[in-house]
Amino acid sequence: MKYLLAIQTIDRRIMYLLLVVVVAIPMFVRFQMPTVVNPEVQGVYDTVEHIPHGQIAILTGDWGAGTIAESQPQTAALMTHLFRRNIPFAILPFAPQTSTLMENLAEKIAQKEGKKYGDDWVNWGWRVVPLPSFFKGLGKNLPATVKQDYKGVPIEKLKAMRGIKTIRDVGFIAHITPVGGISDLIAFAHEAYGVPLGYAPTAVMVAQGYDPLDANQIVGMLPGMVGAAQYEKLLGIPGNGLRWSNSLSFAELLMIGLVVLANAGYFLSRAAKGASS
Amino acid sequence: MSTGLALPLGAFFQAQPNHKLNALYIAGCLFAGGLFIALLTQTPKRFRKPLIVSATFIAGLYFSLEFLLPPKATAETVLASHSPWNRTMSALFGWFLRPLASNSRLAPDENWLSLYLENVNTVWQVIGAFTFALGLWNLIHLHFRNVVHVTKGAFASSFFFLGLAFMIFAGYLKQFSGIPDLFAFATSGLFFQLDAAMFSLIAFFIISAAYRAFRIRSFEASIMMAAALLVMLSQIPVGAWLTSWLPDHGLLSNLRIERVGQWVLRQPNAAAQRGINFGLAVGMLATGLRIWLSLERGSYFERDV
Amino acid sequence: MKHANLSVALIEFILCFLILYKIVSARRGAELFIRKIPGLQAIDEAVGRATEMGRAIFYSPGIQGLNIVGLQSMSILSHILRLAAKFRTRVIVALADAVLFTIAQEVAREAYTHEGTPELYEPQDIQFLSDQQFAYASASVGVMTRERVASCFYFGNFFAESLILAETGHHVGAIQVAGTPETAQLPFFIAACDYTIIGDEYYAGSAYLSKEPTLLGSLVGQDWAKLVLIACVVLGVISVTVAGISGGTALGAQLGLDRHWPAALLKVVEFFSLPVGG
Amino acid sequence: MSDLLHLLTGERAIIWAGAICTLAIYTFLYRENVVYRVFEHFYLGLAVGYGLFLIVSEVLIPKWWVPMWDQGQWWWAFALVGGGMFYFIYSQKHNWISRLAFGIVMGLAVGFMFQDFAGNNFPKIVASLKPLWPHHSYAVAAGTAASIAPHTPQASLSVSGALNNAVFVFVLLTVLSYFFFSYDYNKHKAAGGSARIGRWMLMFAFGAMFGSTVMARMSLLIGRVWFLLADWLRVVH
Repeated sequence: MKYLLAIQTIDRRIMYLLLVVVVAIPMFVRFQMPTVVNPEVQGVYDTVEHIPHGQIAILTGDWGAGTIAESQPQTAALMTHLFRRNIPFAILPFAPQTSTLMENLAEKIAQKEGKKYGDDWVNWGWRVVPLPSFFKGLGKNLPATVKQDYKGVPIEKLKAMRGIKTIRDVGFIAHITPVGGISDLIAFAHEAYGVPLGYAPTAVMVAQGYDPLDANQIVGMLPGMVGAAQYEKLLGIPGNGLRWSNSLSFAELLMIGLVVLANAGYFLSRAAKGASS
Repeated sequence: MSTGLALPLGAFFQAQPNHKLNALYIAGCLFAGGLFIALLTQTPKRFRKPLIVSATFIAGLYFSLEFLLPPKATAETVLASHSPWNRTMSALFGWFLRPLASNSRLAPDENWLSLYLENVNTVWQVIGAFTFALGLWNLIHLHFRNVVHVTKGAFASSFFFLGLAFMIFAGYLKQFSGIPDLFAFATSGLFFQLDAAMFSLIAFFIISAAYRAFRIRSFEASIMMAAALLVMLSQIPVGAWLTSWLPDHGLLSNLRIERVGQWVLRQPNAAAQRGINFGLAVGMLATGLRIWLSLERGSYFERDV
Repeated sequence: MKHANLSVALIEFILCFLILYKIVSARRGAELFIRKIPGLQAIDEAVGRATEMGRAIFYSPGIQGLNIVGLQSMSILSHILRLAAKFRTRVIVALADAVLFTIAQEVAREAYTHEGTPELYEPQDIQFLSDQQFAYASASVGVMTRERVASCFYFGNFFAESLILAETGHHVGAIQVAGTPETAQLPFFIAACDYTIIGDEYYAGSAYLSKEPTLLGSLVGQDWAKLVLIACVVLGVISVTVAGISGGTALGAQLGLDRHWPAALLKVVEFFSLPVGG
Repeated sequence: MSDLLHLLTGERAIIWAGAICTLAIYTFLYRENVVYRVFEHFYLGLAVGYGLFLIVSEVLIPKWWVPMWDQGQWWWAFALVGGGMFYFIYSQKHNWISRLAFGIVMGLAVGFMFQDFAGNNFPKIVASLKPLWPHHSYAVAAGTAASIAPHTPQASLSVSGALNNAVFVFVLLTVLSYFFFSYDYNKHKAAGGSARIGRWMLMFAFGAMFGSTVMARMSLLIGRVWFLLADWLRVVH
């Protein structure tokens, strides 16, 4: 009876300690679990695979240090794919720290893939703009709306942006975010100009993402870290996404285990009570 | 606005390149603004409420009308079409549609009001920025009192000032002296790190919350628990491994846990969320409508002014 | 969607008309029934418990600024403050927006004056913390633990910080009531709080608590508006189903339905999906 | 001097500071304590300073000061008057002037609702119009199909697709029925039953949302643990 009570009332600090331990283990020990690719990840991959040459992609985002474990592998996977397809892309950060994080990441991947700033990607820099008017501007005259990149270079001077006149020359927009905000892009980019949208939310926003996915307002989605891991699998480059998803599995198993334990205790103690009375 | 009025106004609102003259103009603005506020303070009591009501209504009208009025393209289509419906429309609203369709300054998806979207947004942002000091003052006041009166929280409160001063100093260096290092340290080394640490606390809390809440105590709690465990299992490779003995194709493949989890998220979950959101949208519409038309009730809205 | 088309304008007009019509008829004294909403009933219990324990109440209107959700939160806050003023119980309000903060101060001053206890109003208890999400959460949980609050209320726009607040509230042993239009946060409030208000029960809050005819009328109008939405969905589902059967089956062809029926029924679907700005 | 600044703000310093901050916040998991309290207040100060910095550097300077002073658009001075109106909240006598300012802000905020309502809900209404009976693909009369959004009823519908649609519509309608407030469910048993099922469906959805969020929250912790082990302690690579 005492044990049954104990497993129903484990001190939260013990659970917290266990959690840190199970998350850390896969970081020390490398191994690979099987990964199945979901259709929504495939949807994004296929869209990127078919962006016509002569168009650019835009990677928007508002992620920060807090969600680095999810947003960074997602961004990295998309950037790698665009680099490999030779589709130039523009970084359009919606938060100041996102600008730095995405820029550093692009630099790092570019080194590996042999790409150059200005030719293969540009960073439009963080701007506080009301989305509706900004996208309206992109629809009218893209260079005049964006004006310059984050270093202050006029974007007409950047090779990657040559020939890009309006948002109609944008073949794909991916939004990498921990806070959602896809509905704005749906309204102002997809509904207004028909630009295909990919959505890379952190796992928390995933459930809400199925609504626009179901309504075909987005072409696909990379659900959190696991989405990044699946994308890495499609690209054939095992990265942090695949590695960290092992830690994730362990943490979730711990959680499932604890819930099951608590319920077993609850169930058994109730049965015991029933028997004694 | 007719062109007769727009021209002189446009001429008046010209940028003033001369700094001295500009300063004079600005002083004039501030004087006029002061006069305006002085005038407001003299407004008799019985006019105040109607003034607030109409200001709220007019402010709400801008975005509403910008959305509800047709854009140029629609006006063109209606005028050009010969269907009975569109002919009736042109006959009734021709006075409105014709100038809209012939205005060359407008893009196809704009009406007159769309031209000012950006300006209105900026003005809103700037005025909002001025209100920040309201909250800042409260914080400084509170912690200053703690420190000066050496209350129980004095020690901790002094760290508030340390953080504030550090960030302002670092920001000042970056903005006005062009030295970004300290600011980079204050943000990437401290602020964003604290943010990330605080954010990640949720991982711990989600475990303790689930451990406590997911018990088969009631039917509702059991449904919730079942759905949560199912979705969690479906998202990790171990879950996929559990049902990997099921075939990849065919009817039985639908029972593979990753597919069941997918299905739960995409069908019942999406439908339930859509249901909630329809209700919320209507609630928002009703509350917004009440505020717009000053029908809202409750202490703040009913107070005498 | 950048501009309304005719069907959007029409539907929005109908919904607004229904709401306003019900408000007007309620103001003229129509009798209205509102069912019980358990979470909202729990508010009184939670205030009562703080009074019994002689500890403070914590109220958070979430981290967004002055918008429709925030104003609704202020209405609920006003109710709680009045109750608390009656029992002479302290309420700490933590805000994340400067403008909403000033409104909350107004609401508090007003509530205490209304209950005839203006001397109980402590401006320091209406606190602006930070407009940065997690700094706000960190400061809030600090206040909650140090004051050992007996009851917590969360009404407003919450995001990831919801669970940080609610779990901490649970650990300090507070009774907690929450409500938010942010659907994604509801599961956490349900798991960690004692009572959670779901979906547009949030917007029903002020009407339910105040029993003010205008608000009750609006609530009934909202029900009618939802009925219109349901009717749209049902009508549409029937249309596309019949269209599918008659257009895509042999039976449909045999009955000669494939030409005219689908086209006519698809008009219903088309009604909702006219091209943008068209 | 600049060397010292560089050392103090270099990458290693940032990592050390980050690690200390992280561990300080984590002490809260054990209990509220003086370390947490100190960092909480420090954090609050940083956050407020950061907010102030953003407002000055991203709004006031580029959007107000530069146009007004450098570009000579003197009329931006009126914004100061507009902003100043909010501060009348502290005036006993002329408090109502702040109400006027709040009224305008509220008006602007609610003005968005029509666009918000339509933009968010109309595509979802269309997406909810799902056929419930399986059928083959078929053509529709010219002029109708083109404008119909993605859910073209012309595509064929399988038995499982029809079942899915039925589940979807059933859940949607029962959930909506739960949110009727002016209806006495005790008197109308059928409606009451539908509302009860709606509530179960809600709980099921909430469970699913909870489950799918776990992944996100664990990811945050993984990010932090990785930071501590790889960047700070350098024990993993």
